[in-house]
Amino acid sequence: MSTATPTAATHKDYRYAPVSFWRRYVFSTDHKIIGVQFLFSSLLFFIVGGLIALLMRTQLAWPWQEIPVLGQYIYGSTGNILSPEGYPALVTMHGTIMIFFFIIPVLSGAFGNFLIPLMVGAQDMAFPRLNMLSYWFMVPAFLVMIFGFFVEGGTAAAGWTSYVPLSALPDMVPGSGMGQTMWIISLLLVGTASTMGAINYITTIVMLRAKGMHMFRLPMTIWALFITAILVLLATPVLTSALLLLLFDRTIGTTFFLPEGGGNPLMWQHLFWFYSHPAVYIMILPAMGMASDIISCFARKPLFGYKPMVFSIMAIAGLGFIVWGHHMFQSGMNPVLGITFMTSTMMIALPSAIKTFNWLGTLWQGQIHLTAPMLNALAFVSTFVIGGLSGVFAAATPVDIFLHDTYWIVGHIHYVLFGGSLFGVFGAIQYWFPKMFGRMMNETWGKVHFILTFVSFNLVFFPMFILGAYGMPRRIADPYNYTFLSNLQGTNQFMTISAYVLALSQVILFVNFFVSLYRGRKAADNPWQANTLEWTTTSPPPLENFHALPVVYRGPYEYSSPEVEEDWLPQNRELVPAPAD
Amino acid sequence: MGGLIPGASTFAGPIDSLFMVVLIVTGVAFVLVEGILVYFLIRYRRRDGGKATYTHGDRRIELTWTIIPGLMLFGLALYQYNTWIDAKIFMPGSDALVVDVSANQFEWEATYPGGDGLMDTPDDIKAPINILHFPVNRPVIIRLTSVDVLHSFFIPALRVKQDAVPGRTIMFWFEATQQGEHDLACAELCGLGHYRMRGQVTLESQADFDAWLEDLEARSQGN
Amino acid sequence: MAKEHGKRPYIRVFVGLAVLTAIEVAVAGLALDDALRIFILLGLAAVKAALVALFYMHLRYDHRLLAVIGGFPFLLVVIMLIILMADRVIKS
Amino acid sequence: MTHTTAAEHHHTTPVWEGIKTVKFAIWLFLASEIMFFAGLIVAYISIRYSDPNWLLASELLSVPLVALNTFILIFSSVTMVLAFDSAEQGDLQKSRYLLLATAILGIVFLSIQGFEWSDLMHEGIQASTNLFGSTFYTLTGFHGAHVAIGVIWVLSVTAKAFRGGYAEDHLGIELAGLYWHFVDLVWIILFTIIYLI
Ligand code: HEA
Ligand code: HEA
Ligand code: CUA
Ligand SMILES: [Cu+2]
Repeated sequence: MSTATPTAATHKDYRYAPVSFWRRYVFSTDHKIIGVQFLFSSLLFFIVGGLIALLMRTQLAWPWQEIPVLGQYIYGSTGNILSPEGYPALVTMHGTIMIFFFIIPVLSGAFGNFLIPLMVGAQDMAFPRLNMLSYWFMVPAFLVMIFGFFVEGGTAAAGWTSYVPLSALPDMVPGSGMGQTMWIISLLLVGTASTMGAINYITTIVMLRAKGMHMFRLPMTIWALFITAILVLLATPVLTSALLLLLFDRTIGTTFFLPEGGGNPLMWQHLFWFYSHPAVYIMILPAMGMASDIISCFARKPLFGYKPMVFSIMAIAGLGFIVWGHHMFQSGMNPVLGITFMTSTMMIALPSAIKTFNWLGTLWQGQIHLTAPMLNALAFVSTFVIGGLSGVFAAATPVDIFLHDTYWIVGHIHYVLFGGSLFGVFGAIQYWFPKMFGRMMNETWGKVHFILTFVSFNLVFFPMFILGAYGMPRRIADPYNYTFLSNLQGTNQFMTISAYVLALSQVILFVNFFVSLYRGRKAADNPWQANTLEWTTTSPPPLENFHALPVVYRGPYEYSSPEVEEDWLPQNRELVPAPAD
Repeated sequence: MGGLIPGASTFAGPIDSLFMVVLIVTGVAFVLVEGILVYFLIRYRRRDGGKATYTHGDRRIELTWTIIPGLMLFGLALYQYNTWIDAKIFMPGSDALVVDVSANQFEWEATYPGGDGLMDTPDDIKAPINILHFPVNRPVIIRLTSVDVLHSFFIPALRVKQDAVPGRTIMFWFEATQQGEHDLACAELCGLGHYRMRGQVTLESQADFDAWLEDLEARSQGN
Repeated sequence: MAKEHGKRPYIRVFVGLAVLTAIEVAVAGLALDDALRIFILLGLAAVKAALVALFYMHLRYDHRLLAVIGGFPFLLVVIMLIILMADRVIKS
Repeated sequence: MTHTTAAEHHHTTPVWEGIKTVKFAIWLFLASEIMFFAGLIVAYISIRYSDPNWLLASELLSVPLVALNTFILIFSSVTMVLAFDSAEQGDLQKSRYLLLATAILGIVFLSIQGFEWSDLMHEGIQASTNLFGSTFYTLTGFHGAHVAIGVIWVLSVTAKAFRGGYAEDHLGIELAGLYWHFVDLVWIILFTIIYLI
């Protein structure tokens, strides 16, 4: 792959567009198809991970109860009830699937692939074949992870963080047998896939920008995906090395992480979080970028503080590499390091603050259209703030003594990941759907989905902060045999019921999505009257994206510009007299 | 949401007040952001024919909302140093009671100093599984170990949490201030029994504690 | 990347690397105080690595961006190393 | 700044500010490789310096042999770079043989290392014996794997060269070279931290 000169190949592809169904839609090298492939497979995994979450919620509300009808199908092997070892397995799979198979692939994989070439004005990725390869590394990863459910002992059950020694000793819990090994292999594949993607994205963004598309004329989405790719590129290999060491500990009897052999269990946590803290920003930055574009477009107003926005993304990424210890405050790590990590973690809130305020600045004196994408983008801002602020509590080391590994953290996770990233994704899906499939999604149902989701989301996850304040630990199958939690069952049942509602609300989205796919109103090329390049080509774009490569004359956010009477001004429209490029 | 559950140790004061401080700072930020957000949505919703104000931002505003939160956050960081140092770095002196706690799947096992009041001597006493007693108003140093996987020693009321790492003995301390019964929870996933790895903690006066210990000693001699 | 670049000091660099390696082996043999020896050896290794990167990998002649791509990770490595060394427990 | 995109230049790689796309990508790849070895090396150092009575490699392995091996790898680096250089100078014949030499030296390096491994195994040190074993085999093993990949890559380049490739575009040689030198660079560090310190 590396020695090939793919652009020659890509060029050929356009001339003789692949005819066979397989080359066109399955083993396609077209970034748009690959993006859609990522979109579908990750949404599928959202459903899987979500349904697992519902099982967890059910257990937490009515522990050890037989599930009325479905029980026999789900827990058939254990008398229609969840078994004690089943719960950690559910938690682990929920976390792993949601993070590695849903949120990262949907952000970088789906939207990264679909949007980067279109928004920078290129005909495809720099390395289309590598791009296809990256998707076809995800597929076996999916399969291996799912296969884990069927090996004896069941799936990995050491949490998505798979702390050693629990995950290193094959006989520790049922799931830490074959299932854990599957988990490792699967993540190795995911890591390889996303590294390939990262190389491709960075190269494309640096090399294949259309004429006049200076770095500081890139849309925020692209900036975010660019920095994200850099994070992936530099963080993922460390996870890979850690996973391999863990694999050796499990298989060939090394003792890197095992105290018996003089190894160091905390080493795993260091290496894991060296990847996984940057990873949490991998899971939010693209959403931030897409939200920025959506907000600016529907406020009909230039993004407030473009450069500060760019620099704060960079700052988040940079600082993201020196805060990982905030996951280890209580781990027995040298407490002096706790101080340095606490300080850096406090400071990383600053760039996020800047971004938040600039989003508000963008709304100020705008012409705000409350469309479905916009509503979701706004929900992103408002819930991300809650999630972020809850993170500041955890960053306060002394408070974290109490909050660590309680539901406070679980609440934090979901406010940033569901409230943040996922609302961003909902917004992005409905915003770019017309460009992806040439049809509009139903606006009314979009709003219905939004309102139901927004309300039930908060009803599910806000109480988690209260549970956290009560000190309810994470990853426990049955809170109520602790006396200090015994009075919390009501709260949990309320959350669980809200979770059912939340789940059903997602059905609305899926139905809307698939119905619009076939029945949706035909979409104009630029239905939102937006400025960025993807809207200057047809919906859906031709195989080569642009019939003639665009030339860029201005930044992406020239809304309500005085230069023209309509309130948008595409990046590639040449005004006469043409401004100096 | 009125702060954390009632505390029963010297840490409760500083930690809970710090929690409140953070709650206020973030609360202000929260109300500010959400308030402004909602206000803008109403105030600036689309009006036909109208055009939005054309501006790309303003350096002075950017600086203000960079510097102010920056200082707040940095201040917040400095403000916590002492509490953390006191809780995790500082160690109480000789008057402290030293107790060994060993965690395993899925039990807590405490070892108390015998008559000589010293640890690591032959007369050390093992308490029954999952039973822990501590005197109030006296610093207690726990020497925490694990025999198998990670566990975490979490007594919410005492505001203590410390992971137990196999192959290491981690020392931490607390000083209970109120008598009472509390749960010791395991806060680190340690396998299928994680949820039921519960210890019963009794905080009692020094006298009651000594009595309990003696009676324990007696019984251990008994058999 | 054109042909006009004159003869580059590839051979001289090679000699340098060889000599440095010899010195390393020698130093390793010396009965120095550990800290000092380790310091010297790491220094020598760094020089050798730099030589390879600058001349054999052409960073000295190429676009600076490539040097940044190759160099930045080392910053992270240093951070990682400092933290992990600060956090290690000496078992005796 | 002149951007050239896929469509404009059909059969040459696009160039941005004088950087060829593929070369840029290779450097990104190398950056990720650095982080991969970083994980392993940092783990090794921290484990090793947690253990005061760590047995030194020099007590188990013959440093002179490894020094020789190091020299071989360095030597293979110079043949590689000269291969690229002579190709640039237009002396393709010379370039071919230098490439071949590089690959052969790589193979020699691997076989010496293989010998060293079996030697250590006979001394009864497996990867599972102790942390020295674990770290030693892991680090040298992953490096060796990289050398092996490098050899295959260089051999394929050599084959193409002998079939008259790289007449005017030497990018292929340069890319293989970058990877080869990187592997050499990693060894320079490993040699120091495993065998000498
Ligand atoms: C998208 C993912 C995402 C994001 C963006 C974040 C963002 C942040 N996270 Fe979070 N975090 C996770 C995902 C994420 N986190 C996950 C998954 C875990 C759990 C892992 C596990 O154990 O399973 C975790 C755990 C976690 C911990 C460990 C808790 C524990 O286990 O004890 C900590 C501790 O410091 C932390 C802190 C932070 C901070 C300070 C931010 C900051 O970046 C937030 C910054 C944003 C704001 C602060 C809001 C906007 C700012 C303003 C409105 C300005 C005004 C604010 C002030 C003046 C305070 N996070
Ligand atoms: C992107 C990340 C993400 C997302 C979206 C979610 C979504 C949800 N999460 Fe989860 N969660 C995590 C990431 C995420 N989570 C992580 C990282 C952890 C930590 C794991 C660990 O500790 O190791 C965690 C842990 C976690 C816990 C703590 C478990 C424990 O510690 O004991 C709980 C408990 O309530 C929970 C609940 C939920 C719920 C109810 C949802 C709901 O929002 C889910 C709603 C969605 C659905 C239910 C699917 C919708 C689809 C349908 C149902 C429609 C079907 C359609 C058709 C058939 C066409 N999550
Ligand atoms: Cu012990 Cu969880
Ligand atoms: Cu983090």
